[in-house]
Amino acid sequence: GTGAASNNAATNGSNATNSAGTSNSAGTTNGKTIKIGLVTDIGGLNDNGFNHLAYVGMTNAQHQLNGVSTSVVQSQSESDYVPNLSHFAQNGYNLVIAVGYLMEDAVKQVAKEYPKTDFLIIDDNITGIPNVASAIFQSEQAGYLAGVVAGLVQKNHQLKGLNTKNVVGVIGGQDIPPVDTYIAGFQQGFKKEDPSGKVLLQYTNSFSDEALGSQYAQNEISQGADIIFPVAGGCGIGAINAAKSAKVYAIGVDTNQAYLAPGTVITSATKGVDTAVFDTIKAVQNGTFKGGVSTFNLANNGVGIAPLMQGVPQSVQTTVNQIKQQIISGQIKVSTTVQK
Amino acid sequence: MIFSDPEIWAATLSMAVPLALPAIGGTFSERTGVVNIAMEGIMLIGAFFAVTFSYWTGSAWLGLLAALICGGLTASALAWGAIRVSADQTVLGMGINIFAAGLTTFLLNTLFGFNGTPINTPKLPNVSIPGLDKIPYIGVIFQNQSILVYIMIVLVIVSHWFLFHTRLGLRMRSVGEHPLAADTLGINVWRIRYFGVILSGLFSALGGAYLSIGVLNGFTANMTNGRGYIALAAMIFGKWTPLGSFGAALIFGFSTALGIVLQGQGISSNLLQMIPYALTILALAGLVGRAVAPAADGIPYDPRRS
Amino acid sequence: MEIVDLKKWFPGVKANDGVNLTLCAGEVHAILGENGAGKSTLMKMIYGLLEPTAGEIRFMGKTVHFRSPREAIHAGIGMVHQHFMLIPALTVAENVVLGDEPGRIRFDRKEAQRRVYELSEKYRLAIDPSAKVGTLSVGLQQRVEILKAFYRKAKLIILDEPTALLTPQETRELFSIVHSLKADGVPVLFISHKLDEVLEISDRVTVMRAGKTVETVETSSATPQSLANLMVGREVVLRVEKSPAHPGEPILQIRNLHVRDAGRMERVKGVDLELRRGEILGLAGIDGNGQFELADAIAGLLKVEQGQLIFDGEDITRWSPAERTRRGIAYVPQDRQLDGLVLSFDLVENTILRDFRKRPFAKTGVIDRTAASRYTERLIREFDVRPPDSSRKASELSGGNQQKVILAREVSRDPLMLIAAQPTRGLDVGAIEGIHRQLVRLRDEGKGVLLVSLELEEILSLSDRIAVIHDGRIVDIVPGAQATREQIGLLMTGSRGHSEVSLP
Amino acid sequence: MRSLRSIILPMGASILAILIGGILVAALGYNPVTVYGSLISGAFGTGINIGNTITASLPLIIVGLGIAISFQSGLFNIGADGQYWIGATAAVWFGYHFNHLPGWFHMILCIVVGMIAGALWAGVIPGFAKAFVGSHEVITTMMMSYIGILLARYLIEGGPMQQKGFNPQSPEVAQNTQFPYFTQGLMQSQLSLIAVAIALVAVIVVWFLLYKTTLGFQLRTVGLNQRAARYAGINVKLFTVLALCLSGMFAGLAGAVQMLGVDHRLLDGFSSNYGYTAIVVSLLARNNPIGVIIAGLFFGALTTGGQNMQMVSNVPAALTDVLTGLIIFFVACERIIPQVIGWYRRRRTLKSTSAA
Ligand SMILES: Nc1ncnc2c1ncn2[C@@H]1O[C@H](COP(=O)(O)OP(=O)(O)OP(=O)(O)O)[C@@H](O)[C@H]1O
Ligand SMILES: Nc1ncnc2c1ncn2[C@@H]1O[C@H](COP(=O)(O)OP(=O)(O)OP(=O)(O)O)[C@@H](O)[C@H]1O
Ligand SMILES: [Mg+2]
Ligand SMILES: [Mg+2]
Repeated sequence: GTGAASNNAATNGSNATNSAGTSNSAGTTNGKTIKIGLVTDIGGLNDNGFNHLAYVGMTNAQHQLNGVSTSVVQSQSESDYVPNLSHFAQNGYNLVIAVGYLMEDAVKQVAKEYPKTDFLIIDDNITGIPNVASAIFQSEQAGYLAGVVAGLVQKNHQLKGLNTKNVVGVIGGQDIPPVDTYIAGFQQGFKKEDPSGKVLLQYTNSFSDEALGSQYAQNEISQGADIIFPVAGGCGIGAINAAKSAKVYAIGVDTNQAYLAPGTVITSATKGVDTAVFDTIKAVQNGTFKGGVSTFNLANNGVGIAPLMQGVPQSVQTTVNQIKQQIISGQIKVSTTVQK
Repeated sequence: MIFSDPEIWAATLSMAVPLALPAIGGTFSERTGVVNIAMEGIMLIGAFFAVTFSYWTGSAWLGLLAALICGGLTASALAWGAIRVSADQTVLGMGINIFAAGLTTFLLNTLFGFNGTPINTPKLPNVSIPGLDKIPYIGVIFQNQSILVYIMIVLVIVSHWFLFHTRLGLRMRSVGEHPLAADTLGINVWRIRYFGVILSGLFSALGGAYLSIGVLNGFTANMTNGRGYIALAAMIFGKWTPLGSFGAALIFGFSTALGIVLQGQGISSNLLQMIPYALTILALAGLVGRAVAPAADGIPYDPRRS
Repeated sequence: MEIVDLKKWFPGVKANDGVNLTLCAGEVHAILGENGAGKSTLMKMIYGLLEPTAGEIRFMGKTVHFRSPREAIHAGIGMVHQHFMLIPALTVAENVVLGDEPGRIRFDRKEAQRRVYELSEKYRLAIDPSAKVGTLSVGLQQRVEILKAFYRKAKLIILDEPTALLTPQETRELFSIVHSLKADGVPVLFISHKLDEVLEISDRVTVMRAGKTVETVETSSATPQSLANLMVGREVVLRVEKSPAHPGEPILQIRNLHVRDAGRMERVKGVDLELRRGEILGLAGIDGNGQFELADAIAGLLKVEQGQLIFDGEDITRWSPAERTRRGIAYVPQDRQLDGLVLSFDLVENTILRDFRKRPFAKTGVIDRTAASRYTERLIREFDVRPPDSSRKASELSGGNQQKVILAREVSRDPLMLIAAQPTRGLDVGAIEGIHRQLVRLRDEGKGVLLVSLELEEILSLSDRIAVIHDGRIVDIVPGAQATREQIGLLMTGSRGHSEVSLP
Repeated sequence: MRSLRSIILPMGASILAILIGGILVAALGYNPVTVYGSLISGAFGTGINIGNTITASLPLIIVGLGIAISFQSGLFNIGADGQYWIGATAAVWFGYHFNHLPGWFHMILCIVVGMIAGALWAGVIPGFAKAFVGSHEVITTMMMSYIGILLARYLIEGGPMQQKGFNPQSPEVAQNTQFPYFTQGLMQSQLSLIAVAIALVAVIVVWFLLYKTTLGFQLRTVGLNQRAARYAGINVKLFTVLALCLSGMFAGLAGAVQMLGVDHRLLDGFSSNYGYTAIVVSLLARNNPIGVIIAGLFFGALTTGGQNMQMVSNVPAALTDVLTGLIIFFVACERIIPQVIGWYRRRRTLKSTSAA
């Protein structure tokens, strides 16, 4: 049955393509519709990452707020950013969302040209342009918590079937900041709880090749890793898949990925791109949009970790909560530099 | 030493399958004179429909069957354009690749949302052949490999025999070398070409299905990641023979595995991932040398139409 | 078989424009016609390779429309193609049995080789069934092409210039096959430009001119001269008029030359030879004895292993082909479609193929198309290339006319020396006459001409001196005027004595 | 007549593709009229859109020229993508590193450096390997393409070209090397006259080179018949290397032009696929430089129109790929139209003769 499929989609707050295709405005009761345009970077909506999350946020806004109409375009090359952003701005869109730091130059250029349009850029900090809001995510904090979970579980062998080697494996899609911040935090969090443990780190250079992700995971597993933390979009799904087959554990990323492999995914380091988008749309609708950089972190629940899997001892949750407070209070500073 | 670890050979074998199968398929197609650059797209189609039907029917084998049917149909479109219309085969292939990437992504999103196919989709079994797993070193390599790995090995041998030791194989080769000569001997050039192209579609789809329900069980957009093109290179590397294609696929698989294994020593992953490609060039220049394509490869045959 | 008002029009050319022909059981029917008269086109229509524009073919009492050779084969027609239909990458045996292979699913290679071996024994066309066709000389390839036609028992056999590359002895063998077919009641359509062959083997002759059948005559009532006149539509001189030679200084000296072919086989094994200005030196030999490799080596297309080439006083052994060309060496290669022409180039590009760097065709690296076209038009006129259209692709010309283009190009380059390998292969008598006259003219202008030919008649009638090559070595050199057929034929087998002529 | 055919047939074929695509789109619940309307208006609807189309087509045209040269020389350069990025990388490096050079001179040098880099990337390893060892260029150029992209990636992901303190990207090229935009109004389409001029000059140069010079004559001869080329005194090895060099040179030129005209810096991404699309561009143009302009514009229009389709008609990007694929497929099949007509005529004459 397709029940599971739709279930799935619901879990992720996404309602597939049709939603974007058909419903242009989910009600215009107050008479004023705002138009939101989303420009993905070349990763596209199927990146299993921030492009998709931004889309989820926008779709949620369309469904939950009245008078929001949306449109989305996927860029095919670096040269498409300026025309695509301009298109929305020129056609009277109220808010144009640019996903990814790759669009920094393009947003700067277009925003200056269209001062009446509001812009939101994800994962970048543009300052000094009043109509540009930037959302940056301290995903190292989320990574840190995920690392703490991995470390605790490893050190005390608190899950069934963990070996005694105390090795965890991280798989990055590419050596770039949105990936590396997670990894940097994860390394620190893990080392904090399990100083003698080892973190393997490999990059796949792909965000779509599931089979490759699986192969990387298998390689790490063969080196003793029994918790895999992939930060690699669709490629990472392959890694989680491999972890499941090898009966080891995994930690999801960006969004709660427990649905991918219940019983395998211990938790997920999440990044609230959808929330950021949703909030910005709401602000635009309420006329409270403000330019400048907003930082999303543990303190404002902009990043975080998903509920722990069943079977993880309560003590882990307790420690995580403590450490979370320590990060929020500044007692623990998380670096964004990956240890290679 | 890393080479003594059977893991790397197991990985090599596993990475070689989705290259070897389409490469052998490509061999059949090009041996009859039709360039199949659409293998990338057909692999995607195979991968997608394998997982979709596997999920719908609850049987991975039916998924595999669906993959073969859809791959064969896509290849028929290529065959029709290349043979009946005498269109440029490379352009057709590129068109099919773009079409397939779009279609599979579109269907994925409409049917399953954006996050890939459900994790509880049945996949093809992994098997260990009794007896084989008793052999010390080799046993580890073949331990718990996908059944498609064994199917591939059988197909490699059968394909080679078929192409070089059967009547139909002889006819296929003759058509790819000199279709006019084959035609003057009463061989139905077009029929043979259809056969070769569709065969290549079946093999490519099988390679795609390996990705989605063989190693894994799931589909993500563009999950073939250029393997169809690498398979094209493997086919040429293997001098348009099934055994050679398999050997080339093994080299690619091995060097990819090597790129994985060598990581983690602080060298940039970008530099390490050049290894497969650099090795290929070296091997090509050093070992393989001149490879001559079937003489009529890529040339439409239509002496009686004008 | 009966052919009624058959027509085949290509864009711009009426290749066949009203062909009428009747073929009786057990007769050998020769088709004669100039290059481009439409003979091959007619045969291709009979064999299902081309679809007629109009007209009718009746075979065994029924009107037939073969849409592919497959159907023609099933109806029992066999054909030897003028341009070989061979697959170089396959073996002789595979080429012969293709389409009717022994075995069920498996291809029975042994059985195929056995059958082909038997066939070649039976027809005395000796050939190694396991050899790759691509490695064979064109003469041997001709044998394969003939064997193919006889492998399947046919009810009608078409032979499109089968003897163009055969030695006289092989031609004899072929004729005896034809005779036995005739005895079995199998009719044969036979195309050849060699009038003596036509007279010898055929029962009736149909002459074609410009796509039309002009006349069908009983062979017994025909003479070479009458046939030639019918073909060309005017009086033809069959014998070359030739004044005595006035040889001068040597233009080319070959010293102890050793050459390997593309397959690394040593083909030329120490040749010493001298070509003088103002003479035609004929190089006679049975195909495969190194004569064409020698020619290639002089032109620079094959590397010299050992020995020296002195051309016009300079050691050219290590020169590139381009330098040799520039220095004045002209070369008519043996394989016109592979070496001599770029088939998808038009005639203009083909005529400047060797001199495109030189004025007036190019100035400072820029090609002057107008000058090149003008030159091409002139050659087309002078050498009677048909159709006279310089913008036509070489692939659209009949075989004979392709050869004329190459000859026109090489002869008109004003070279110091011409190496002509098989220059009149596949040409009609009129064209041969023209070519021969050109060769003699070159000689009389004081140029050196090296004529490499498998055609003994041609060698005998043109050469001032005749060198005979056997197994990569020069056996003897004899003055052309005194040489006899028998003498040269004997030398070609490698024996200087007076034993019986026996060919391999 | 011939030229008329060569325009009408692909158009007819496109219409066929559009019809089939329209049925598909309608079946999926979109209005085909608006979908196609947005495709066409996105490509040509406004001055800006035309500007977008031209901008998008320029790299395809320039890379396509290089591909055409390789095809005409009998070689299949499948790795133009890597050559493009290497050219782009070299031009960018030169553009930000040597910023004390005088303006136009600096700009020209950037372009030249990009061209040389592309030429070497295609010529040195694939070219020599093909000429002297016989290694098949499809493999070597493809492998070098992957290596080139990984190299460019390495350079900006922590390598020497990464701008300090920034996301993985190179510094911006010096202001004086950036092509001025055509007009302020067309600024957002990033159209620059210099880039257009470079593309047009490149077309003319390639056309002249291939059909009017002895160099081109030799390249084409080698492409059609290597044995005849040797007979014609052409150094086949040299021209094999040269052909790949030239082919890569134009890919490199495209990279340089794109960097100076549009991107201004190396961004992490490298997924333009110009190398593959340009193959289709060149083949549809029958490897004729003049035709490359038309085919390039056609694909530029498909790209920008496709993006507009997403924005205006809310068609998912994947569906635009489906339509693009269909259109390419059917444009390749343009010959079906005269075939069908011929078949119909023949049937009619057959009927009339049998009736008579
Ligand atoms: N297009 C094709 N697809 C699959 N198999 C084919 C194809 N063409 C031929 N074959 C197979 O090849 C073999 C020979 O085919 P074909 O029917 O053409 O020859 P045949 O009947 O054995 O010979 P002939 O009719 O010339 O005496 C058979 O096994 C046939 O099934
Ligand atoms: N495919 C083609 N396209 C256009 N014209 C053609 C084609 N094939 C043959 N012709 C033309 O048809 C005419 C007849 O050619 P054909 O090959 O039948 O001559 P032929 O009598 O066999 O000559 P030869 O003795 O030289 O072999 C020639 O003018 C030739 O140029
Ligand atoms: Mg003929
Ligand atoms: Mg049959």
